[in-house]
Amino acid sequence: MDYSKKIQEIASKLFADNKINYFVGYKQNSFDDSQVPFLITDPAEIPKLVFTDRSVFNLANYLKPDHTKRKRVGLVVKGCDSRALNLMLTESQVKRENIYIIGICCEGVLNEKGEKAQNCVECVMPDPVVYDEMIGSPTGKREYTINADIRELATKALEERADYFESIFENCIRCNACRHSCPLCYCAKCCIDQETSTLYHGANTSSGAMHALMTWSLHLAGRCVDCRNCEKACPSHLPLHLLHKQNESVIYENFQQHLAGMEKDDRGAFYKYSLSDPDDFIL
Amino acid sequence: MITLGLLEKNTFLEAVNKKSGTNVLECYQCGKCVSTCPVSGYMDFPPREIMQMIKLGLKEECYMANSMWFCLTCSACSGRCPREIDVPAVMEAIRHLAIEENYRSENKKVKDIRKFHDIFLDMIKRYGRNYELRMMAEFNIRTRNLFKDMHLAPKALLKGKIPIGHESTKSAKAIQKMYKLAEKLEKDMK
Amino acid sequence: MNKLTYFPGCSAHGTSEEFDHTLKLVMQTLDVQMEEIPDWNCCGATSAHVMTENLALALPMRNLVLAERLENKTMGIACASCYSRMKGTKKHLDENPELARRINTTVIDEGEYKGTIDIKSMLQYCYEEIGLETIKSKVTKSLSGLKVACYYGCLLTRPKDITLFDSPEYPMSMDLLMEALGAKAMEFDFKTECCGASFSISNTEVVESLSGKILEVAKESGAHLIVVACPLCQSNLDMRQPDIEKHTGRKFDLPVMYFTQLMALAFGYPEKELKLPKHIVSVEAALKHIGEAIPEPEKVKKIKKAVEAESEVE
Amino acid sequence: METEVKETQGKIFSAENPGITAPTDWQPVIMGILCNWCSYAGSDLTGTSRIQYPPNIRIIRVPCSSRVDPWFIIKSLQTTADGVLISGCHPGDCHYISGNYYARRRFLVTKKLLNFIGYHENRIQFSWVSAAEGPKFAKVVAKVTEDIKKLGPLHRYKKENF
Amino acid sequence: MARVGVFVCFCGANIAGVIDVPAVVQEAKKIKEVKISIEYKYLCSDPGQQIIREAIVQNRLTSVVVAACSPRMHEKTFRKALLDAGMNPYLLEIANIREHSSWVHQKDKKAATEKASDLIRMAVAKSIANEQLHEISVPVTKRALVIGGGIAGIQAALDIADARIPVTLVEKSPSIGGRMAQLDETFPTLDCSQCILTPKMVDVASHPYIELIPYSEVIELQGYVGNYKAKIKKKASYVDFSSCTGCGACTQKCPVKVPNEFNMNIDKRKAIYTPFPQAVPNKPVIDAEHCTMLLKGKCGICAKVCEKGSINFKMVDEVIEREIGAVVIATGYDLWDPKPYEEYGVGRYKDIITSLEFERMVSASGPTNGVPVRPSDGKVPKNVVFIKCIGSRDEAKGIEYCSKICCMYTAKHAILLHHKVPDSHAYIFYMDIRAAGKGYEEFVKRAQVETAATYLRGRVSKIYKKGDKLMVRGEDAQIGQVVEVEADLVVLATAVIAPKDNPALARLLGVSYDKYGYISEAHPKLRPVETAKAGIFLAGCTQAPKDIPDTVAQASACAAKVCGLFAGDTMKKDPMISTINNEFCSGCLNCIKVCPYQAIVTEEIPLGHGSKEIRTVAKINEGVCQGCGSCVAICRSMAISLAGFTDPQIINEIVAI
Repeated sequence: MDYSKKIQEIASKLFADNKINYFVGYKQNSFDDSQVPFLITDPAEIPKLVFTDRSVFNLANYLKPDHTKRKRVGLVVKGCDSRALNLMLTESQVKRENIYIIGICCEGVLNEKGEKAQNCVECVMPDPVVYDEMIGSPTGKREYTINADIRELATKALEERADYFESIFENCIRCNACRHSCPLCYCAKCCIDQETSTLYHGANTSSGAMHALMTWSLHLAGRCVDCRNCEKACPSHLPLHLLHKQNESVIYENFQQHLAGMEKDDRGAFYKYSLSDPDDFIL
Repeated sequence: MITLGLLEKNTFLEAVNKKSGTNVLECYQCGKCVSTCPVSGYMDFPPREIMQMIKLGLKEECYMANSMWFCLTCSACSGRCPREIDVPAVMEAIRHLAIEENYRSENKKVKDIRKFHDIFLDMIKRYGRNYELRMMAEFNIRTRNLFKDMHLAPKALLKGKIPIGHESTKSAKAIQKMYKLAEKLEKDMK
Repeated sequence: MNKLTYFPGCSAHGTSEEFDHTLKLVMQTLDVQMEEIPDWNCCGATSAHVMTENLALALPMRNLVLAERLENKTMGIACASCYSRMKGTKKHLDENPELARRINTTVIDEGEYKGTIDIKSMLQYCYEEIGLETIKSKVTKSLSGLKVACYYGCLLTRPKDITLFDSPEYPMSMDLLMEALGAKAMEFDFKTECCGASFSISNTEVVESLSGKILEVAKESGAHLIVVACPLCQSNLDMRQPDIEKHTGRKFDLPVMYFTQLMALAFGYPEKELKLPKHIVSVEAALKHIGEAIPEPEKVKKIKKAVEAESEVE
Repeated sequence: METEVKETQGKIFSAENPGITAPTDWQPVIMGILCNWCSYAGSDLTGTSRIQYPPNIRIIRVPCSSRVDPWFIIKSLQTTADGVLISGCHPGDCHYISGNYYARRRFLVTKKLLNFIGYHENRIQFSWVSAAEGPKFAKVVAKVTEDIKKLGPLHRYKKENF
Repeated sequence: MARVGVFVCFCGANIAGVIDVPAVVQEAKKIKEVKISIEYKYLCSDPGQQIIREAIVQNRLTSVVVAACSPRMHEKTFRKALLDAGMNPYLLEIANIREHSSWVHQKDKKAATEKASDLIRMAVAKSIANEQLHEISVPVTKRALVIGGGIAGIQAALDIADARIPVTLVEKSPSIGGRMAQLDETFPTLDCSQCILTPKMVDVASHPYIELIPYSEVIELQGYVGNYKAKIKKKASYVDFSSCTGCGACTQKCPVKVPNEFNMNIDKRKAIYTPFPQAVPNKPVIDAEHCTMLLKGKCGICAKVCEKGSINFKMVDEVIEREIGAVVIATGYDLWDPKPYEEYGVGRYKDIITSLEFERMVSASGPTNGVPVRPSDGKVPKNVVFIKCIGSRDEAKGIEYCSKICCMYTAKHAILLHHKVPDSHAYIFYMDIRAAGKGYEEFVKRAQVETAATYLRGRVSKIYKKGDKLMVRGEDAQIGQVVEVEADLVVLATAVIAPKDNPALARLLGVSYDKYGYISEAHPKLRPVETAKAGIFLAGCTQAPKDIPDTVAQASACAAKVCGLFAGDTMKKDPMISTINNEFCSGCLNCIKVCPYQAIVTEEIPLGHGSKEIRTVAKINEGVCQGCGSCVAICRSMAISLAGFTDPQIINEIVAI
């Protein structure tokens, strides 16, 4: 999967036609074979644009906050990224007419070990769901499988799970990188930072982290698209996907197989309901 | 008179519902099935009454009735039922339950019908296919009514309506094996 | 050339040989190649599902498995009863894959059940796949003048969720087919009433009563003959007619023909190909009506006149 | 009708608190969050009918079960409560038309998530109690209390007091 | 620093019999914000309230906690006490120590006392976060919009207008009158429908407070309770109503004939027509779909014969606006099309008709001058079979519910048939006879005894033709036999269904509707004439099938609701509603999606201080918000708070014990 040339061509044309002010893509890192997000305003930099299976980050993140309301942006998205974009569109965070979306039919990206990343192995939608131009050939929606880690954890004893998660929360340093890297965490002021709300428990403790991360994951429940920007950003290397994938699997199994952002105008799972939602857990 | 006690658990209703895949409780006794059914006049209890009997848990009365044996499974009733109850499936469920629980009606017609089905299945077992003249003859022998339909026979034979020779599938053996396996499966499923 | 897997059913090689025969002729004219399922077996008819659950599924499944091996898209079934059994079984199996897997073990020697074949009755096949226009184009001898009552029986259009074909109460496909051949299809209310088929042998009293009613209404409609698409209907209405006449004291004299016989006739095959002598109730008199002009009933004339008169006043 | 719960005897072992045993006179605290129109009215009816239930529940009134933010549950479990009971109108009965349907979705996900990170599922319970179901409210409270007594006190994530 | 007063009530022995009140009072004193903690026998009594009032003033309390019975009992009483003491009444919190403690833990006094203390701690903690709230007042425009001019709309409009409140009555068709105008006589009294309806129709036309806009539709509604703005489309009638005298010359001369929908298409009307002789307004309109002048530009006879020159072929649709404060929906009902009953030969047999067709036939002013005839040959029928529940109670072919009125009107039809054709006989196939209502059972008895109609209990399974008769086959469950009736005419009591435009109308008005298309009421028992949207009410069959008495009663109830709403110049509203903090709102607008009342709208605000650029945020419409808190809990950025149940208040409660 190397679409660098193609993307460069498109970017040049977009700048030439004065369709965009910015272009957001990927650039080769100077010190290793990883890539970093790359924002271009000057067409001269176009040759630096690349796209390979190392293009891991979700660039939709760079559309917040509100950039597109003033500037026109060209953007490269993979399947999962485009789902996030779909939600940002439903939630009126970007102006559709101000973005030019280059959708990649993704073949999966690599993790730092050079293997195919777990979320790509379990990917339900490798093709872009919203785009102006598509690169590659679509392979269609895939069957949803419950995340392997979740399945494994579910078999463990309760106390074992409790210990495991407590150790995760203990290692959280409350840097909020997860939040900043998430394209759907665009709030004007995050609830965790609001002094007036008693939600924030400032101490850097496992219970404070637990509260913050749980609230965060519940705010993303039914919205998270499993791009794992948060996990890549986490300096403590916490397996943050566990919380999201757990919620996703519960939502998928119970709420009409809902998967975030798969369709145009999809709302997060908590902003709609069905009369046939499960009721058996309620006394 | 039937005395109705506290129907704590209507196991009969549950069994019928499970087997038929339909909910008898949905029946609201409109009787459309009865006037639709071409053979309701021959039944001890027409379908509407059978439904109510199931609801009341009158198991034996249902088993001993001829109704389910008379059902032609023409599906006219279920097609018109305003509550979309699959009446033939209910009849079939009672029939199967009655067979499973070894209830045998002494009604002559029911016996005839059962005998016919037995012979028919036996015929397929032997030849893989049905052979009408033999079927008729065997039925008449087994029901001790040798001369039934005999007046039809010469005319039918003469006109070539009912052929004399008969054929069977090459692999009647496969069919016999299937019978055995199906029987076993039936037992396993219980 | 269209290819079609064909399941004749037991009676095609017995009582309804004329159906089987004319069907083959008609399909030849319509350029359809019929491949009979090799070594097919009885579908189990009513008896199997009356008595046992698994066998009622296993018998049709064997045929389905054999049919899948032929790799045609569609299977055509002559007999309405077989059609209903096979299609019903397929639906049941497709909805319960676990059950399908279990039943499959009884016929595993023949192969694995995939559920890929599309099942159609021969009437349905003519109506949906071939189309009335094509059929019309093959007519060389119009049947105009012949008034027919189309009798579908219970299983061709019912239950609706299984057959997925035409109306279960007042189907029109065969009527339209007959009109395409030039005949006049009469308004007939008992199109889908049951003739008592499965009691044909075991409970003749019921059959006579039910078939009698059908004959009565068909006669009422003014038809010269009854057209059917099912061997059981044919034999009940035809073979039992003399008995019914004897018991009710009414003379019907209504021949009962397969729609394929009339198609063959319209397609120009000679009468001897129709195997007419096999009919208990003679067909000859009825077929003489072909070519007659059908006069407009008095009532219609009157109404028409009245309507014209009214419009003149306005 | 009187509902009484027997004192739990002996040591209590809690799955979430391995190795920690509770004193025998320990009583759990259950945070009950009830919607104003059905469940709160139902709990009032329990009172006016003098139906007895264990005294462990502390009731908070909210207008609708949809007002309940999942972090109320988390906060309760982290601070004062050993278990949470949230109760609203039966589906279709919501005073605000559809509030309880939204709530139901959040509750399921929250319950599963908390269970996933190590809380016993019986610590987070939900019920539909209508304004007429006084006896049901007592039964629900008795059941929830009983369940949580079996689980013992909750210590995890409570290391520092707020 | 907060200064809280705690007042614990004995409630006689109700509380004090179980709870150690003095101990609770002492315990409360330990809370640092509590400045005064006292007990009294009956706080709800006048002296009890006096104690609270004095304590508030003396201790300069900032909030008050009353530990007593349920807030659902005496919250209003104690709020008033606070108000009387010059304090904002919303600074009150109640600890429910009676229903939630003393009454339910009678055997465990110690635990009950501890629990009472805890409940007081929670109430104190919550009260500290209480804010001063003020009742919201919303101005109202005193004009009502009534949609639909059937009996429901007519009655509602007249009742509202009689209270001297202006009403705009919008009717889709050229005349008001609705379904009731089509009826002959009405059950259970058999008074002539026209005789009782026409005077009301005339009243509507002449009422000084009613603006009648016929041949028009509501196409837009904006705003909120008391302050709606409606757009109404007046369809082009091609007749200038102001000059037309309704002489009828045009309709006589018009050469184009069209099936007459008022008479259920039994006869014909012209392309320029008044729907029926007593129409209000009695002015003709041109049916643009059939008029040859409008279609092909030829003819124009009507214009030639009109002495007043009222015909204007160039007329176009016109949209007018009205400011209104309340809406009454009264769109009535439609009848179900019985085509799916193929087994009856519906559509094939002319002599199977619907009950409304029968109704038009037996109407003295109807197309057959009051005599039922067979559509096939025009003969007067002798044996008439009536079949009930056509489409009703039939989930396979029609709808699940009971249409409520068919049992009664079928009994009426049997009686009317007997009146019009004395030597006839009525057979009625029914499943149940539902005759609950004043005089209804007696009326059915009249049909059964005086008219000697034969009631057969069963659903008809088949109708087939025999000669020129229709054979109707069904079971009579009472004798357990299948019966066949030789009928000359079959009348199907077709189900009442919601008008097909109802969902579209509901969407544009912003009210909810059920799966059948009926408009949903706010509460099935306690608020049956209100929709969930404040200021929009419903009357008649637009909600569910109803007979005339129920419809009229509901219409009058609507009028009472509208008059109540308009009683003052402003409306008072509970202040416990949501508010949005613009600073935190990120504009995801999910709150709009979950709000059951459409109480949230968007607002554009400057991006920053003095910025020219704008951003979109959500805004609560105070007039509409009912305070459920759904939006609060889903707002991730916590920009929304619900007065009286804010996050700090609830969290304070949680952490208090």
